[in-house]
Amino acid sequence: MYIALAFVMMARAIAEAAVMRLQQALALDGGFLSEAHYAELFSTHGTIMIFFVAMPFVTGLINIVVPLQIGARDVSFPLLNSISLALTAVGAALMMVSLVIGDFSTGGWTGYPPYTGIVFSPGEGPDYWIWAITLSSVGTTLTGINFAVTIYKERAPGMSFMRMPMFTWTALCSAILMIFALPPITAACVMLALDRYLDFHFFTSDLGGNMMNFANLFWLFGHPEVYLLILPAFGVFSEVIATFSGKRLYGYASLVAATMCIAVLSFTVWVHHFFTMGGSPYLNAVFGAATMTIAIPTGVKIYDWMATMYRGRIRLTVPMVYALGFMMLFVIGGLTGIQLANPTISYQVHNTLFLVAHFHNMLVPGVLFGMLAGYTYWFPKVFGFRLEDRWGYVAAYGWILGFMLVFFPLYVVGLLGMTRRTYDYTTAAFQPWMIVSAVGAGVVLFAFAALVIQLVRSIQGRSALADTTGDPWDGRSLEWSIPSPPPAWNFAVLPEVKDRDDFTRQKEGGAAWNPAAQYDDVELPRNRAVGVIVFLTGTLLGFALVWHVWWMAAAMLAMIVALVIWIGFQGISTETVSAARVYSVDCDFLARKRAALGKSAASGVNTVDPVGRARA
Amino acid sequence: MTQDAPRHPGLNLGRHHPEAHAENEKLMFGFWVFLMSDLILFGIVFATYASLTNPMGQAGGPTPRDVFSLTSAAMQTAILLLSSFTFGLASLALKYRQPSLRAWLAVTLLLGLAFLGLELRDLVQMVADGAVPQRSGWLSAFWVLVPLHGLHVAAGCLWLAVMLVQVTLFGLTTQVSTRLARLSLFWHFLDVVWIGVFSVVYLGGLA
Amino acid sequence: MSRTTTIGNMTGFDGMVFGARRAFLHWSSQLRPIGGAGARHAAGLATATLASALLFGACPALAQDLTFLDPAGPIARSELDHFWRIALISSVAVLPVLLLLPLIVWRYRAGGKGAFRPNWDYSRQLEITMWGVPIVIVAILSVQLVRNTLELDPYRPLASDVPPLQVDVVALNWKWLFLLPEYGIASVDSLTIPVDRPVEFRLTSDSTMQSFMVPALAGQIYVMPGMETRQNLLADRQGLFVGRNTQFNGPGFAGQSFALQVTDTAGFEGWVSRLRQDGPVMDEAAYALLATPGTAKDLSGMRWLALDSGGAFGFAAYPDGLFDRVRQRYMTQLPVGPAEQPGSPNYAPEGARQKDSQHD
Amino acid sequence: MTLETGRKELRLYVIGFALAATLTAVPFAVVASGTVPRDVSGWVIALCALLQAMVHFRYFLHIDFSRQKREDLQLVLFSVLLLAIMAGGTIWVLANLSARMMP
Ligand code: HEA
Ligand code: HEA
Ligand code: CUA
Ligand SMILES: [Cu+2]
Repeated sequence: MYIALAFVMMARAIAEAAVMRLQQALALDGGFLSEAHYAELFSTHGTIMIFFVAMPFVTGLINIVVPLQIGARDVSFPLLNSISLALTAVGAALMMVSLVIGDFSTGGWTGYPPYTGIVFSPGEGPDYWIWAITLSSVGTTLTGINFAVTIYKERAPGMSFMRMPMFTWTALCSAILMIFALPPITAACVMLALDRYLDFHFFTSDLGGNMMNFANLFWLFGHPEVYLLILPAFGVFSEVIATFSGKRLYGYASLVAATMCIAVLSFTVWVHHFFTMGGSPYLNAVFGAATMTIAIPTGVKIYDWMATMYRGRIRLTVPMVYALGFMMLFVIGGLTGIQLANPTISYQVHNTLFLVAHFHNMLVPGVLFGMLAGYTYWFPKVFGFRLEDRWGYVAAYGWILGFMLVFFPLYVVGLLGMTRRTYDYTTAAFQPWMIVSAVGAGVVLFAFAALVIQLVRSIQGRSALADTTGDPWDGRSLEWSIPSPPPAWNFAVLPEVKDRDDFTRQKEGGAAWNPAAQYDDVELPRNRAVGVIVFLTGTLLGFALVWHVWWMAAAMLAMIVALVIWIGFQGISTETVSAARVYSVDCDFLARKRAALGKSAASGVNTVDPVGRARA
Repeated sequence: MTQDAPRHPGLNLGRHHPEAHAENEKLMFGFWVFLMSDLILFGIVFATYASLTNPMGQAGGPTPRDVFSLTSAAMQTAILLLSSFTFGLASLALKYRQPSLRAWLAVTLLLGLAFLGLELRDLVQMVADGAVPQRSGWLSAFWVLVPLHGLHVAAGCLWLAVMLVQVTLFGLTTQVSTRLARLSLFWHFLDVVWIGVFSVVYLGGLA
Repeated sequence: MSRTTTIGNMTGFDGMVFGARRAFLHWSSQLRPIGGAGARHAAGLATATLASALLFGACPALAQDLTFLDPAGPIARSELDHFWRIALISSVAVLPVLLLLPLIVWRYRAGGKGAFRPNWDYSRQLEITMWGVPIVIVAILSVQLVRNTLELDPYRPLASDVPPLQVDVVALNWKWLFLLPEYGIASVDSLTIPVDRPVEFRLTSDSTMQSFMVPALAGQIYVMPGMETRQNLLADRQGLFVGRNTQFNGPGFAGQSFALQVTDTAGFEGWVSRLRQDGPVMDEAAYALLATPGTAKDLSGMRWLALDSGGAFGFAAYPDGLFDRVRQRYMTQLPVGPAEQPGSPNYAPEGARQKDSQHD
Repeated sequence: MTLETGRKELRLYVIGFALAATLTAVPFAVVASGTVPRDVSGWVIALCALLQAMVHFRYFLHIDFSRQKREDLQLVLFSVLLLAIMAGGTIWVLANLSARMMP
């Protein structure tokens, strides 16, 4: 669900990005967009990409994969999960409504007052921004709690922390960031709303307001946010690289330590986003140096992945191509990040396209490639068939090339002095770069089209691509030991974990795919309509707040309170799946599994033969 | 022995509620994590408040000395602290399944309402004195910080009322006991936040 | 700066990129799924990287007047040095990744020559290097960072025999107002300063938060209503430089730049006396009108400004203490409503309208 | 046995209540007396608040150093660390910026 949402929102955000690039290509002395329209575009693009593409994508992936990796039946609180999803969807719905009714904010994804205050932006735009973010941020906090409890309390017997797969580790760290980094943005948004609606003076220019506090609070959230997004991507790459190198992850303990370091350090560097505000050199130096320390654990991670490939058997599958593209490109973005961490360099390139190039260099090869790799990697697990390869490769290489064409020129024009968020310019020297960049956007668009084609082709050819083994890649962690798609109860019998790469251990020891000694009844939570109700009331609430329809806002708030109390009076509703049913499904799978193994061994084509490979 | 081993923060239910005791582990842990997130939210508002408590933030408007009453703050503090204690007694009654449970819950609810009443009285008085949030950055922060805590207490009171109904209707079922255990965490947590409020806002402002 | 000349270059670039894309598509269509094709993939990755590196080799002429890549003062020069130094030092840790990664992929691809050791997952020495090298580099970088940051603090007055030129700056939507208290003159969107004499800017805003930057001379600093920030800089080369706001503040933002002319002392004095002779006098009402949202170009229709040259203009005098009054306006006990905040669309200064009609 | 542990637990609540009440009364008294210099009273308030928070955690929320509760203790300490970074950092950063922007 999260991922479907991300997909829809992405389609819009991509279209916007392409329009922006085209505008800037043609924008020497004007272009085809009005300045206000361009401002709305970068604001919606940034907001959507971060909050309604990257976040739901990450959340969705964790939601699907983590319970499977830790040998659990589901996340700890399925009801809470549906409420979080509903709140995220509320935010996305508000973004979409703003397209049709009224205008969106023009203040960028950062929404700094006083520009977004009532004095300078009296319209409804910033209100859309505020409520879309506030409501979805509450959902994200709840999601974080859910994930943290799931990982703490639902691990299969024997899975100590140091036996957890890397992706689960990064999910845990992301969950921690969701829990602790979202409150500042919630607070900042509510304060801004109070300024706008009730004439409070948190961030106004007059009567003692302090606009610098907004920047402070925003980045107190904003910086951890970007690591929240990148850590699960790191987790995906860890899984992908280990699997496709056919090797244990190198330096597991180092990777865990590095992940934790990054998560904690990410709370100590936020001032680097406003070195240019005029703080004292001591303040800037402290935060600059703190920022640089993040390079250490990040570097360790990159080196660890290289060492994982070293002495491996590298299969260049589509996820692996993304992983390699990521490693090559990400270190360049990291290098420019290090430069930005120097206050004196930030003085020069802050707010220029150099900065824009830096963060896309982290977000696209880092987060986006990570999510695409994860999508390709776990797709067969979720849907029961693999994604077709050919268009997958086209897309992957298209992304890599397109990314470089779009964003490397932006480094140059940034250094040449072109500021971000400018819809036109008068310096002729910028234009060639802008044109290269626009062409790159075309390549990116094409790569995206390739993804769509790939999906369509794969669905058409799903019988040929079917994954009957449950283990299409010769995977190493528990999710590959069960059928694809997994039954509602995930594991017929909760596994007993004895090793870090427990499934590999099972395969090597011949313990994989053996029927269990005993099957038990499984209790599953029943679906309830609560999520839908929260979505509807939440969307109406946000809409009412944006348009000052007070009676509706009050009614919706009352309804939410009533809903909470009503849930409180409901019993826990579960349904029981009988042991016999679980047993028969499992036997079915094991039988199919044996048949499939026999067949692929006989035909000898290029389908993966996990067992053969593992024993070789 | 293992049945009595604590599984979660707060008062554990132990052998008298074996099923609830086990069930509670992840519920209480989740709730505990939520409270910590809430703590950060309060921390942010506290920091904002602190950074606006200066002549610039007060913009020539009322200052703490003009609008706060130490007596009222002391009374609110005493009431809230007492309610924490009575909730403690309610928790013990719950754990040992004693009939006094409902009485202690009711006392706690009354104390909570009394606290809210006093706070409301103070706020009304401030409005009468012109100390409205629109007046200055400092007052804006005050009007978010203290009512935010008040809103939490109000939610706690509503929850208490609901639980009194549920205890009466359903008895001490697993679900009701685990909910009471979470409510007790919530209530004690609010008292911890109040320590910050009276120290930073009232005492800090009047010292 | 004409549009057509640039478009002329376009075909070259365009062709190059499209050619590359076509080649790439052709090549990727020949790929086979999973396994075996490892070599080609690795090579592909490398070519893609190389191709774009080449693109940058063909760097067109720099936009000389608005970048710190071509610095005209010690601060920007020092910032540029720092920029390259950091890049160089960081490369020690980053380059090995770029170089070794393709090698590893090549050597250990499925079917390659590298030995397969599936259970090798730890080496003490390697571990120490992996943590040690970045730690050492970050330590070195941090020393550089601290030193440079303290040295280039924008508030720090520059050492010089000449006393600094004092310039007060008021950021408006969407223009820059410069006040020279020493000379009593003011100018909009243009400023002339003498070469080799330090300049001390005091900055405030009478609208949103903005950011003031003259890249060729020094980095940027935020400018905020009710507050005063500072920037010290020095030009050691004559020329015409561009400065601008870099913090988005609504329509008109893209055009919010100003011309900074660095001349010898005689040139500077000429500029001052020209303004004193020809410029109109700015009074409070004129300031209120000037502050109305709009670019300097938008204002050039106003006759009272008595403009002779296009765009930028100046004043022979401005109200005493204007800068401090603008700043302190936001620090009083009274609210400053939208009608009184110049950047607001609802700005409605009293008397400003009369001002323009008076001069009609 | 049950009653005995029950009584022990009751005693813990009573001790906690007494400690908390004292730690509240002291700073209130200091401020009410109005004779203590400002910086001293500031320290007294801060110290008492810190101690009282610890009392509440120990006696009402039952967080202590026993093995089973280590996870919870870690969570609390981690949260407090982040709280200190975020709240303390905010105060520092804003004070620093404001100081530089006052002429
Ligand atoms: C995750 C975040 C993210 C991503 C992926 C992107 C991707 C892209 N962005 Fe964006 N961008 C931002 C976050 C992101 N951006 C932010 C935060 C800002 C700042 C806004 C502000 O100023 O406030 C910004 C600003 C920004 C600007 C404004 C610059 C300015 O200030 O003037 C431009 C202009 O061209 C731009 C372009 C692009 C382009 C061409 C891409 C292209 O690379 C890619 C286009 C994206 C896609 C094609 C999506 C691909 C995803 C998939 C294909 C997944 C498929 C999914 C499934 C299969 C399930 N971005
Ligand atoms: C996923 C997203 C992501 C990631 C991972 C990062 C990672 C980093 N970022 Fe970035 N950043 C953003 C997203 C991201 N950033 C966004 C969105 C913005 C701007 C938002 C806006 O304004 O709209 C931004 C802005 C931003 C700024 C503010 C600039 C300004 O506004 O002036 C700074 C300054 O310090 C910075 C620094 C860094 C650093 C040091 C890292 C480090 O974590 C990088 C570490 C990685 C490496 C260094 C490479 C690998 C390491 C090695 C190979 C080994 C060792 C290397 C050395 C010893 C040098 N970033
Ligand atoms: Cu004060 Cu910026
Ligand atoms: Cu950051």
